[in-house]
Amino acid sequence: MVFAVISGLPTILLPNSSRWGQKIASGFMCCSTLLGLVGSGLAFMSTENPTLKFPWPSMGNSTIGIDGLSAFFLVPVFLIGGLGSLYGLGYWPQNRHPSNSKKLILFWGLMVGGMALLLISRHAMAFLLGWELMALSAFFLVTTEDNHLENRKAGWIYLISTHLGTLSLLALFSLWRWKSGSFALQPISANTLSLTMTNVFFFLAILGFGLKAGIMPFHFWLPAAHATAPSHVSAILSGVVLKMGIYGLVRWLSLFPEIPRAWGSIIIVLGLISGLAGVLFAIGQHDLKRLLAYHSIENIGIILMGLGIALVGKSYDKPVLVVLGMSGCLLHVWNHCFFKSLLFLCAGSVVHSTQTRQIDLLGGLAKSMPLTAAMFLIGAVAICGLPPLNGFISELFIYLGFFRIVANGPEGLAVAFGAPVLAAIGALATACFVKVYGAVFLGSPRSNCSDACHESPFFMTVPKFILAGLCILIGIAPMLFTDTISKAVAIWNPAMQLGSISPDSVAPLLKISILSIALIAGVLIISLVILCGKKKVQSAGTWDCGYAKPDSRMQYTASSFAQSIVMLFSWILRPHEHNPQLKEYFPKAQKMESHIDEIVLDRLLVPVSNMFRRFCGWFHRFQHGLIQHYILYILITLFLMICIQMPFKELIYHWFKH
Amino acid sequence: MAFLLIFFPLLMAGAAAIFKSNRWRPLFLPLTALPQLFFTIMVLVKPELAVTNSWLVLDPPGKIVLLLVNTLFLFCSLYAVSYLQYRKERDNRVFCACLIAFAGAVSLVTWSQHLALMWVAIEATTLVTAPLIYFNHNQLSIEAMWKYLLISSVGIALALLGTFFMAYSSMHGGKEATLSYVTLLKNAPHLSKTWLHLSFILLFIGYGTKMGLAPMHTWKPDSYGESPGIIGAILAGGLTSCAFLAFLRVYHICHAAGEFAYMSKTLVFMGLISMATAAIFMVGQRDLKRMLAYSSIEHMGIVTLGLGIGTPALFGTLLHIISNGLTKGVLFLSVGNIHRAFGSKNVDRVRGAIRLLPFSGTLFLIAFLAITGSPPFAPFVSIFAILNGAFEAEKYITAGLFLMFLLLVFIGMGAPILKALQGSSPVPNREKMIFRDTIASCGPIIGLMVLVFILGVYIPVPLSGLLNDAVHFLGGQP
Amino acid sequence: MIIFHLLLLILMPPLLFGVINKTKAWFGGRSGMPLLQPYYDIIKLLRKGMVFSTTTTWIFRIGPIVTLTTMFIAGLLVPMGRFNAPVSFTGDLILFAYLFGLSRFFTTAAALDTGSSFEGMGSAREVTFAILSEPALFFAFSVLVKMSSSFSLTTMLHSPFNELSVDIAAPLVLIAIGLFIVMLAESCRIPVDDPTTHLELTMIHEAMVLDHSGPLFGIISYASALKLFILGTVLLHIIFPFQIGTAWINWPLFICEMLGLAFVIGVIESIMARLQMNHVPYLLISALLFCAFGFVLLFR
Amino acid sequence: MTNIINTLLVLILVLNFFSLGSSRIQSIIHTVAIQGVLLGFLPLLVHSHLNIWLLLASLTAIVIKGILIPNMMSRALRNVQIKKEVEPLIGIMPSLILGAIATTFALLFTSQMPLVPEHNDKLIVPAAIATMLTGFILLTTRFKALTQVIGYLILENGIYIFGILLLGAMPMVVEMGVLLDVFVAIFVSCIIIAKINKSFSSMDTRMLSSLKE
Repeated sequence: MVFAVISGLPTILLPNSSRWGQKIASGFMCCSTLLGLVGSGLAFMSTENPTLKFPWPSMGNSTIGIDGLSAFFLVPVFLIGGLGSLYGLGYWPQNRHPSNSKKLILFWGLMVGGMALLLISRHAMAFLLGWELMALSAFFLVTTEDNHLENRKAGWIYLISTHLGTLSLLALFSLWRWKSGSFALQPISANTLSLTMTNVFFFLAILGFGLKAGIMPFHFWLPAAHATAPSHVSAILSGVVLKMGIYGLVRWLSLFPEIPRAWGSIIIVLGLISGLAGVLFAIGQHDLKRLLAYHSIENIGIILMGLGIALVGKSYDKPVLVVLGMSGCLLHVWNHCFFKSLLFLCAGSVVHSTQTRQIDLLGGLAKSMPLTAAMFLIGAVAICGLPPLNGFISELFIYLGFFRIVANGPEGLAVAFGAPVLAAIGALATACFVKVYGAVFLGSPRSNCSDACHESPFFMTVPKFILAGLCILIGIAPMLFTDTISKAVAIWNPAMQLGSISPDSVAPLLKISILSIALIAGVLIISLVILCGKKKVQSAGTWDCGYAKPDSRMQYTASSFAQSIVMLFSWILRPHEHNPQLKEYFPKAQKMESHIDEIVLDRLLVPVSNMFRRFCGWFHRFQHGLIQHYILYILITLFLMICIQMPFKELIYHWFKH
Repeated sequence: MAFLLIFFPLLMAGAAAIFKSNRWRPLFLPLTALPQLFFTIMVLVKPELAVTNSWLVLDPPGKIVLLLVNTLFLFCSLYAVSYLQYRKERDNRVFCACLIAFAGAVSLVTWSQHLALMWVAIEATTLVTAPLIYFNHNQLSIEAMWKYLLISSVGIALALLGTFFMAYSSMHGGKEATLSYVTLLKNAPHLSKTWLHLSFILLFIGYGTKMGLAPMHTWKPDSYGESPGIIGAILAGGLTSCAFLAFLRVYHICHAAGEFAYMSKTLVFMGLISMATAAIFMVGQRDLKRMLAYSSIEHMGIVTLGLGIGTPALFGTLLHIISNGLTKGVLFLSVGNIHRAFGSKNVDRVRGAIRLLPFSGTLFLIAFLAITGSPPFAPFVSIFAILNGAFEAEKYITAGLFLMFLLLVFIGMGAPILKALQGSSPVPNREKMIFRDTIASCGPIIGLMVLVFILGVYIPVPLSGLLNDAVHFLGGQP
Repeated sequence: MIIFHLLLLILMPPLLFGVINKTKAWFGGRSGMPLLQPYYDIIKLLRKGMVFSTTTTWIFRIGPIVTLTTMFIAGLLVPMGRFNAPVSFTGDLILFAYLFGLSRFFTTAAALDTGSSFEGMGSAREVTFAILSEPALFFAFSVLVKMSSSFSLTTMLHSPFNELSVDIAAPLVLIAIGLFIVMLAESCRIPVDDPTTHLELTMIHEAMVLDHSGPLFGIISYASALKLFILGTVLLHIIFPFQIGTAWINWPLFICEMLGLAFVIGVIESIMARLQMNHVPYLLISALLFCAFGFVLLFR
Repeated sequence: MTNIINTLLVLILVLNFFSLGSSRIQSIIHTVAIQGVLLGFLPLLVHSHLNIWLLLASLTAIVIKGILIPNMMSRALRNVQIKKEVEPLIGIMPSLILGAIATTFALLFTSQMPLVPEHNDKLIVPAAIATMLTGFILLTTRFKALTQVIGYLILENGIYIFGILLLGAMPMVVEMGVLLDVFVAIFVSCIIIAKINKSFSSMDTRMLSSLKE
């Protein structure tokens, strides 16, 4: 089963010559998708977890295997892998991008393969192999259009960060091998590790996996990379690749029998920071895809909150908390994958037809591309966590976890603030997506960018439909998925007897779904009654409140929509504003603009790297070409080493004796 | 067997020197390299051939280096044929002769069991490689050759003094002075400590100069930068490995004399210093070949570090010598192609190399990722093994610094390389170019790359057996 | 019970507007419009035809309807009087809060659909204030959850009030104040917003619905009344945490409380002026702080 | 016997100072030649029992170090039709002082080292180290390429002096190899000097500093 998946993938590497190559490639991709989904489905069905051993002399015997947890993460990998390549047929056709579409197809397949490998690997080396395969192909995908400087820069920053992550993973696994005796990723028995070593493991894991997942302090590479990549690549990057970091964290933390109490709080606090800061920065963006990228950070934060709750439950031995937190975490992994990919694909359609990513240039697209507009609306409602869509369900779990901690939970104030902060995050997300949806799809066009825009072709529409359908399905019938989730949770936490506690026993999914259906039905009925009743309906221009001839440029722009919020939080966002000075009485046309820096990258890392460059430059004076000096260096080294070696104390003693 | 391996290349070198036609002379290179590799493999499979007389014995580390250098030499000589076709205008008599003679000198280094003899061989490698650097006769290459010759001769002279000190330390306790490797190993515990320390220092500095450890590295960027890419490959892959082997023997003796604790500090320190120096000088480096030279310095630092960590990391260290040598071959040969296609090795002029040279550019990129330790390539395996050794030896700070320098090197190296490879190339139409990727110019590189990849995912059993023998021989447990 | 609940839920809300208007008129020394005037308005509007702007899409049409539906469902979740809500389950408070969010999403989106700058302005203000009021609501909920250690509005709003001691009274008072401000803000009353003004630049809710007409506008005004009613119900449970007498006294009692609340709002509206628009956030932040302090107080 | 050796070694030390002090390259070359010849005689004196190999060794040493190499150098110098002064980085006087310091260091250093008893009264070890250091001083403080080669030669001489102590350890072949290597090294560098001179029309190594960071 597993091998069918893996072997299905490299075959896409072969045909990438003609314009049929792409069709064949995505055909293969879809086959591997089906295979993979079937495989993971079987994994959900089957009770035992199949594992395969095969010898690997350089690394010791390696093992791969599939269980509920990896199967749970395999689903998005293959789903988005297939849908994305379908979308690519319309979005990035071979004949319009002859130079780089081969590269795109090739590394797409490699990346999906790498992710599948790391998900099914039970051995550090295989894991690293898949990890690096994924990371490097992601780099090549980000720099698909490497003739733009912006893309190169984004790719380079991404490469540095992923290399840092890989190095810390090296340290992690190396230490693991030395302490636990093997590279195998198997749970270790209690108190084999010293406390310090355990915490070292924890922080290395946070660094290594957090860099990939884009947790707030380590998110600096994310916005640029996701914004510049082709849209379906952005979809898989933020929908799936980030989740690999989460998977790593989840899998890694499942190896420890006992969890120090601080971990849960740390993870939750990290999650709160990521969520709040992510959505705040998102509101300030003018670039559609960059905004979506910041929202990925926010959602990663929400996922982390779930994980943290589960950790708290594990360390205080409260199975209910474990179930609530883990269900929220895992379900949100799926949900975010679905609606974020959906949003990115819709954004891709917008970019595809209007050739711009600037929100303030767009508008009124709902008339020219109604399907995309509807799909984007579904995605937006879902990502705000509003009922009756899937985002609400996962956030419900996390809220319940927080409230349980508040009610009779062990943890202190820091964690108890979770629920209000999450509420604030939700409100901010709502504001942000009202802004985006209103500015891009509603109203009337703000520039001529959207003149020539058209509804996207068939291949670009189908994936959106599938994803939107999934969002709605999870939203109105969440109880269908509780089995898979509880399986994965049981894998994550083998020690604790979860027994009867299943996700729908701790959360009233059935009633929720009934109410959601009622909501939808009510809306439909009333709208039928009101709108399709035999009332006389006439249409006119928008009421201009007495202004003569309001034109479309007088609309409220996205930036002005967000401005009040940005001002409210200017103490963290620190927006740059370039206000023009109007001096003479009849000033000529001026423009004012404002933008928000990436906080970690532009305010911390860039200055530091410049300092480091200057520091290195200072050393160049020691190598300026005169051979006499070079020989002198050798002599000096010799003397120093001799002096260190000679027993000076005896020498001096010897002299002063007489 | 030893005499065959040593004198066959010398004879071929002589033949190449007296051979008339400038056009066909390059063929001598593969004609030497193939039998050379064949003989090597024969020695490896037939252990009884590995002993010629008391001075000429091929011990496991020697086997490793000999195998590495001859493999590299084979690919380089294949590449050299096409290279010299491009450089018809230049007389390649000296080039071929010296290159072939180098193989002989290397064999002598690997076989010799007498420290002074080994010294002679090392000096010989210096002397035969010096003219190679001067291949494209211009002022810069003269300067590079001069610096190379003088600095490494001075270093080697110190090594000679160290060798003498070693002999002198063996004279204590009324023993007869000896320089025979085996004898020294046998009565290593009786050597006079003071003189042994001194000789260790001198030999470390001497052979370290040849390996290019900071701060004795100064000749390296110049000579690598000014010589053709193929010579860079030979120097970075072969010469440094020989110097490492020479130092490894000294290390072995001191280890046997129970001086490990003393050596360990020095080696770890110097290794880290070399890595730091490489990282510092890589940042803002605009010249691709000099960049590779610093990378070579870094990796010599890594192997020194590995030696300093001791037996837990020995396997990784020896493996790293192989992987570094092969990967350096790929890097230098492909950068040579790029250099010729763009007529420059400066990052400001080289742009979009992947678009212009699909094969060389891609190979260069992959090799860059490999040499900076990304899986699934050979250097990753060896670096990871060294890291494991560091943790096993409980040298946490060392391991941390090691990783940090790896990251710095990656950043310093990646920025210019990506700048050179990505983007759209300045040369408008590829038809006008004098140089384009051909099978002859890319085949050998691809071959090396395949080797690097194979070693990355799977180490063949004979090779791992050989490595384990070497580790055992050097006093670790396999 | 459920019958009563539904009847009150459907019939009572516009009456609150009537009471408020009456109070204001009385303060202003006018006789004012009849108490049932809001009902008449809504019925009249429902009978009218509609005018749609050419720039609008189906979002514009569906916005008010979504608002009405969500409000109604939210109304099913809150308990009235001392009786259980028709629908109540673990975590319905979250659904309750998020239904408000959903209605906000569609109202603002519908406003943006018209492409009029004033409606954009209004919706921008709406979402901005929501950012502050939602956490306040959740702080209040956290306090109740902590007190009752239950996760459903019904049990939450009923259980703690059986025994009333100081250390739970103080938080209760704090969050009551906070929730009152939140209620004013959410239902767009003075001092946050003035439903009667017609200076577009200063309006929030009214500005968002400028373009709606006919039945849709009727729905909107009914839905806003419903919103006020629901929030008031939640608030009343916190203000009057007593269980008096038998079940049948409770309904009239509840109605009286509700009318009293409307009267208080009317009084406030007539003695206070609308705040400057850029001072509104401070008011809401103070509400947030009230609830947060209540929460912290509970945790010490 | 010891006295003769020590006088020879003292002579060698004096020659070191000559090489540091003289301002004309030609005279340094002569100094080095004399030093080479003296070195050649040392083995015969140190190892009292004569044999053919010993004779051969000292003969080759004399021939190579005393005759061949100096001739090569003077030829190289003759090819250069420019001024033949050494151009020191630091003046003649300071380099002499440095030499004195080096010699004292050598003596002190040797006094600290545990020598084999029968070498205690001989000046061989300090002389060797002092000569080496002299070579280093020449290498690091002189600008002319040829003077640097001379410095390298003196360095080698110092090492050779030490090598005399352990002829037992050095088989004849190896001995010859070492000498041959030195010879070839200096031969090659003389060729390079000629090339340098051709393309830079000077022997000044300051010309050779265009390769740098």
